[in-house]
Amino acid sequence: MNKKIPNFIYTNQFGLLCLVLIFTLIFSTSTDGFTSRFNIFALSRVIAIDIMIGLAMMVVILTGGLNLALGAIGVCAAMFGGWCMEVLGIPIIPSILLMLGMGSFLGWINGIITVKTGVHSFVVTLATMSIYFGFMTMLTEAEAFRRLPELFTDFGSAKLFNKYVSPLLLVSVATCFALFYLFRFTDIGRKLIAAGANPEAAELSGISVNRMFIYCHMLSGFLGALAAILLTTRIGAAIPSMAGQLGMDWLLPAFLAPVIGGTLLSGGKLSVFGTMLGAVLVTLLTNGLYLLDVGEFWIRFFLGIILLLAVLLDRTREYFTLKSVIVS
Amino acid sequence: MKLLFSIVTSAAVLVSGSAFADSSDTKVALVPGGPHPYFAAWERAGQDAVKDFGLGKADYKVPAEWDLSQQNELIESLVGKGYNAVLVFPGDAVGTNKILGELDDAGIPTAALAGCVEQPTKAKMCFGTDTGHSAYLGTKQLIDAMGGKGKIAHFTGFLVDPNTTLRIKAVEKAVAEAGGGVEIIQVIADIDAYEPADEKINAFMAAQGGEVDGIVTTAWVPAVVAAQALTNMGDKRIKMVGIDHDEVVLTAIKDGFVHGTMLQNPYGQGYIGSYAMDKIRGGCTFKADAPWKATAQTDQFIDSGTVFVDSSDVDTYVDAMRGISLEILKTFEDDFLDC
Amino acid sequence: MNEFCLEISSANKSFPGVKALDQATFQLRKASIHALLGENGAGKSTLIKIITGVHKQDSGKLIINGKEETLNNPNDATKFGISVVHQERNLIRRFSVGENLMLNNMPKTALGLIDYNEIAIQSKKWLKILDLDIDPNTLVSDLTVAKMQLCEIAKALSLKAKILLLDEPTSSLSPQESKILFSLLKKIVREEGVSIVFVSHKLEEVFNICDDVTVLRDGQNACTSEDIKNLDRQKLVRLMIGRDEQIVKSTRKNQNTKDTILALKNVKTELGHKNINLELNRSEIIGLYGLVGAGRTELMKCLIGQDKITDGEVIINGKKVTINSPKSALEKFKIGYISEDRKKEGLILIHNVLDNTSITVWSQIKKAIGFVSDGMISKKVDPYISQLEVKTPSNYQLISNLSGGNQQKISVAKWLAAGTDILIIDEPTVGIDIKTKAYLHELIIKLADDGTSIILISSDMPEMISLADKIIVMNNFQMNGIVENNHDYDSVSSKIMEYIHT
Amino acid sequence: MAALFKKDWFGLLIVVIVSGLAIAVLKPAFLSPFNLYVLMVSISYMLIIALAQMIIIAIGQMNLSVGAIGGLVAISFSGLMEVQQVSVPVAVLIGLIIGMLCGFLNGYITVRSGISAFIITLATLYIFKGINLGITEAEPFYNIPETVKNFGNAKIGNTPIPFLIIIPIIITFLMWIFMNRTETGRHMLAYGNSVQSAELIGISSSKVVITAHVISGFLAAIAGMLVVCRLQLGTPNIGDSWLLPSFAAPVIGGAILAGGKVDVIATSLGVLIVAIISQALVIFKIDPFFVQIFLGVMILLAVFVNRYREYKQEARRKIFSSE
Repeated sequence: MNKKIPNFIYTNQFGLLCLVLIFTLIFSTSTDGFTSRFNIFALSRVIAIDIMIGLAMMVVILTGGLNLALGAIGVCAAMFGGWCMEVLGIPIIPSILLMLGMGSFLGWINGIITVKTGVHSFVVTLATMSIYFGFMTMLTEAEAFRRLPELFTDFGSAKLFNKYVSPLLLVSVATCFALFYLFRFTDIGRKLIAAGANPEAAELSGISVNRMFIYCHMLSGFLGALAAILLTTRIGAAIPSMAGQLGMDWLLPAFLAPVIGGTLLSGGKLSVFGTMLGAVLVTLLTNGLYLLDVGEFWIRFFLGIILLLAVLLDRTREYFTLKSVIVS
Repeated sequence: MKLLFSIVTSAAVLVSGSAFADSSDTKVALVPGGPHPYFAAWERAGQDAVKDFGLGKADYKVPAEWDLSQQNELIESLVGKGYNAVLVFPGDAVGTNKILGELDDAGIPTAALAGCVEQPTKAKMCFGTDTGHSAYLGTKQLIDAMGGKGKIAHFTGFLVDPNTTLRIKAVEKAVAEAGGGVEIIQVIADIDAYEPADEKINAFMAAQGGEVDGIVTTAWVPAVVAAQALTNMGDKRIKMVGIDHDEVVLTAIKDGFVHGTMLQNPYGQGYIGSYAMDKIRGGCTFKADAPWKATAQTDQFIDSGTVFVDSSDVDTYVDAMRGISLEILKTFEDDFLDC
Repeated sequence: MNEFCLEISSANKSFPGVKALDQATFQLRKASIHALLGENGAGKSTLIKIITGVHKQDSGKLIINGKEETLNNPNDATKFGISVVHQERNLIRRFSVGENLMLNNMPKTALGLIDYNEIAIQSKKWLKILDLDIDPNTLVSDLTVAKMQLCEIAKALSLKAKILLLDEPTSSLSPQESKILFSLLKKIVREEGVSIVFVSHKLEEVFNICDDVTVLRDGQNACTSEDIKNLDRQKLVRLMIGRDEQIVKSTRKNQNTKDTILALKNVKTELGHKNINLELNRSEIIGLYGLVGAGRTELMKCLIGQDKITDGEVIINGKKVTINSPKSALEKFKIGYISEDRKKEGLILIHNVLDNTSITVWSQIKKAIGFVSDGMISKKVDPYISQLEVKTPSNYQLISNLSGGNQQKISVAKWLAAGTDILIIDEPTVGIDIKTKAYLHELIIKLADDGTSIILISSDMPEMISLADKIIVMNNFQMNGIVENNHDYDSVSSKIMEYIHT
Repeated sequence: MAALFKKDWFGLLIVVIVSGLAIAVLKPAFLSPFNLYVLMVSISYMLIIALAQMIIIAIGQMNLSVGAIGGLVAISFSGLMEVQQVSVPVAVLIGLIIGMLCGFLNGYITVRSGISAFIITLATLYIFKGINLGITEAEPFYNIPETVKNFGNAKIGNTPIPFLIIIPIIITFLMWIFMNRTETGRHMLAYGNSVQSAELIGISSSKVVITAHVISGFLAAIAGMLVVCRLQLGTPNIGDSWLLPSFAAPVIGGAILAGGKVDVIATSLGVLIVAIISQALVIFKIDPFFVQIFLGVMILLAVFVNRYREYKQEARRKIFSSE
């Protein structure tokens, strides 16, 4: 309790922070343009969206599950919002609320089915992914909504802090703090974690595990919709392909950030700021590799190698800290 | 490879006697939508443009995946790296606009290459193929080959791609114009990966192969798979019009299993596109009264050449393309630019 | 006869920061049953792991059949005929009994494929030695817990085990089942010449079947291969804990209050309980006794709303109620349930002491917008953690790093913190060392004296008789009878037995 | 008969027969030789892909890199033949070795690091696909030898049975034997059931995990090469679309993702059902916009049916236990 500071050195977040700093140093010395204003601004915007996607997946991983339908939910929310703003002419704020509601609703469906059937959410969301996305393309006929209010789309291009930072990043960081507060300082957040860690024990301790799992899926849908809102302001239109076929383009950043950030795949342990740093690291690497001229076709290869090294490094860290704990 | 080579040698003809000697600081990035064989010619086109027009750089830069966000990320990193002109195959006809606008704000000219972005846009031009029109022309050719009547199937790519909807509508339009004799009996979409395309197209052949008289394909993968399927079946009754220059399709045309294909001009796109970017960076602007063409997506369209090729000219289409490229280059400055 | 088949002399073993074994010595005579005793953390499991090849001793000798040997892995141990039956079930539930028995050594056909007929034939042989009438093709998941335990022993025998290690074999068996097990053990020792190392916390069992005793304390020998005849219970306990055992004598105060707090009337459940009638008074301890599979735990889970009660009445404080979830059991009716399965149902092993202890009180102590801080939690639960003398370096220690006894204290503490009126305690002392066990017994009595009503489920007859006020005997998801407990072991236990067999 | 009912695959078999009959009645063309041929061709590689995933599900893990291995092998196989002029059998052999090496890498890193295979194979997915793109620069290999092409097109005699399907049939049979009749196979299932128990029994987890991943890589390699035979070109895109179907078939076949419960026959029937459905969607000219929804609903339906069966079984068990 009294050793909070030295403990931080043993955490996953500290390791990530070191990696982020190291790579920042490497890239800023060995590439031109990494530290340019344009690049940093662009990075901040990509990071913002990846953080949000990572958080959205994280809250379902908390239950020991996965949400493959995340991208599909995001696109559905974005298209719904586009329809609200462009066709119905609903003002921005209510539209945003409706989009968030849409995301939560689709997440709720995932949650309900998962809880009621007791089937792994991987399978359930595999199915709903197709269904949500299918309905979306059917209803929109793949037509984009591009006449969105300017105020809305300008947000995605706005530049803050001497034009270095996108306001999108502020939204994501604020969301991180909100989630951190939720999981660390509220009864409901603690219950979500407990339910994910050991459903049987949590249930017998008076926690309604099913409800908690549904909340997690709803929260995932909510954050997915939030990510979609950020992406829509960034693209300037609500387009059906914004997350790729079936929304699957979101899945990789969605898995990478929490997994690198130290969220336990079996559930019950998460790290909000780890996820944030995970997203930062992955985006940084992609950006740096593009700048390094390794040959674009090899980028995926190097990204894979570095990811592998990152998780292995983390495992080594755990091994050594575990040892040192036993010794002390 | 052969194809690329012949295009490259033809490029020498294009520039013989050209007067572009002084080196400029223009650094052009040619960014396709993702890894795809269609764009391979851009790499050489860029290199030749550097050589012939004295550009600082014209590099072919491929996003690691077919993914709008990846493409945006790449473009942003390229700008960070000092590229000051961007030619891009839009990852999304609408979604790519925002980044083009931002590049424009940063003083970086951009243009859509091979495919268009929808207006309003900050792209200086769309130099490429009018996807809808190409599908329309292809269908027209097919209907002619079928003798003006019969049943048509249409195989195309991802439904979420707005171009797919354009193509479906264009095919419908061509069919409607043919009067009552022609009918679309089936549209199969979402087959931009080989395995599902193989499964669905063959299932279609099995079920409707006897009824259908013509096939029009408006995406790369379905064209390859359908051409392969017809070749395997040994069927010369069904007429097919494909798209693009995959070797499978070209061979099938030579062997008579495919009627023809709608070819585009990737080398010319990269070559002339780089040239135009350099001009614009050098202070030229597009004329107000330039002879733009209008498409469903934009009215600042320059056709890079869409040619229908059948067995009669499949061996010589490279020359035809070269002719078109020469033609465009010759008059490009006079017709379109104010320098 | 006096030759040792297994000998460990002066073994030392250290783990980072801990000296687990310090000059430990152990000698197993052929065809004998040897009790290996000690408190949790005394080094028993380390010794077992050395014998089974999981760990290697830092120094000291391991002698098998007179020859010094080195065991590099569990398979080496198997080769020497050493086999272990663990506390945790390690049968593959989706496989058949036969396949489980033969899994390490599958009979094969000429083509090298598994011969299932041969599996059935061979496994039948081993089942027969244990007088087990099970079809080898039965799936393990369809067996009762007791039969699973016996299958494990059959499996160990099938490996041609000459040395059998049994780790708490009776922890989930009823006395009858234990009795059967013991006679079988004696039989295989007699007939097959097997030597058995027997690890148990239940000293009655040790006196019942063991020939020799070795006791470890803090990694050292408190006694080495002592003949059981030279020892009695008190001596043994002194050897184990280094002081005399404090025997809990129930000194209940106000047993005569007739203030019914909970009553079940003609309850039926979806799990198959029928005609359940029960009355629980304030400050009363009711014992639920029965064989494993009698439906005691299941009944309690229906009571707290995890499974459904389909018919009959549940009356709390005179009002008829429906409890549809453990959440409402806790929040509305102040009923708590301490699970028998600490690791699976009781605690969250990957979370720390603080989170585990406070899981039941978050809703109670939250402020506006659900605010709960560690400080608020500590304030609420620290008194209970210290009251129960939980040994932990800090509140932020992971539960999985605590000893079994301390884990159990935490799973009790969280219900104390919740402030329940009715506490259901399921097998509170399984696998718990004697010191903590005595402590928990005192605690249960004190809780009842302070006004909590307790339903106690236990298969440990002495425990039941020393704690409960009345004992309900269950069998086959029904109540067979109620025994008023006068704390006289012989008379009460024979009455209980009568009811079980009706 | 009663024993048949209890089998996982029995219900699926009924679904296959009923849906096959229903489609045949509505559209007799469904049973035409050509259609059966097409059906069998598409099953041929999907079956192997599903088995490649199934064996990893058996040990309670996931292999996200199945498609990436298949793609890498496909382009290595065709590239070796086109560029290096390697003979077909040697190319096949090298292809298989590459597949097994990839699988070994997955298994080895998973075992040694103790990190979930989900994460490891997510990383190797990038690596394998990256090598693929790095080698090909997204350009397909076209010059596939005639023998390979012919193999992809040939039918057995006058029957509509494609030559291609011989390999998956043999593989399926061998896999059934492996999972049901060999010690290693049973040890894998035991490991999937409970890692802890398996280790206590003395089953070597490194052996089980690495073997499973090597087999998975081997199967992915075969599938990749079959797709080359079928498409008659080695495109870098091979494998990109395998992930979802590789999970769908075992799941429809009742596999439990937690491990320890997979069934080769049920998985095969799962593949068959998916293939029949996607054919039916084409045959009945379902609006392309509906196709996605339809597939999703099918998976959900399979989930509900499996759940209902389990529920029934549980109920039976409860009644037994209270007797």
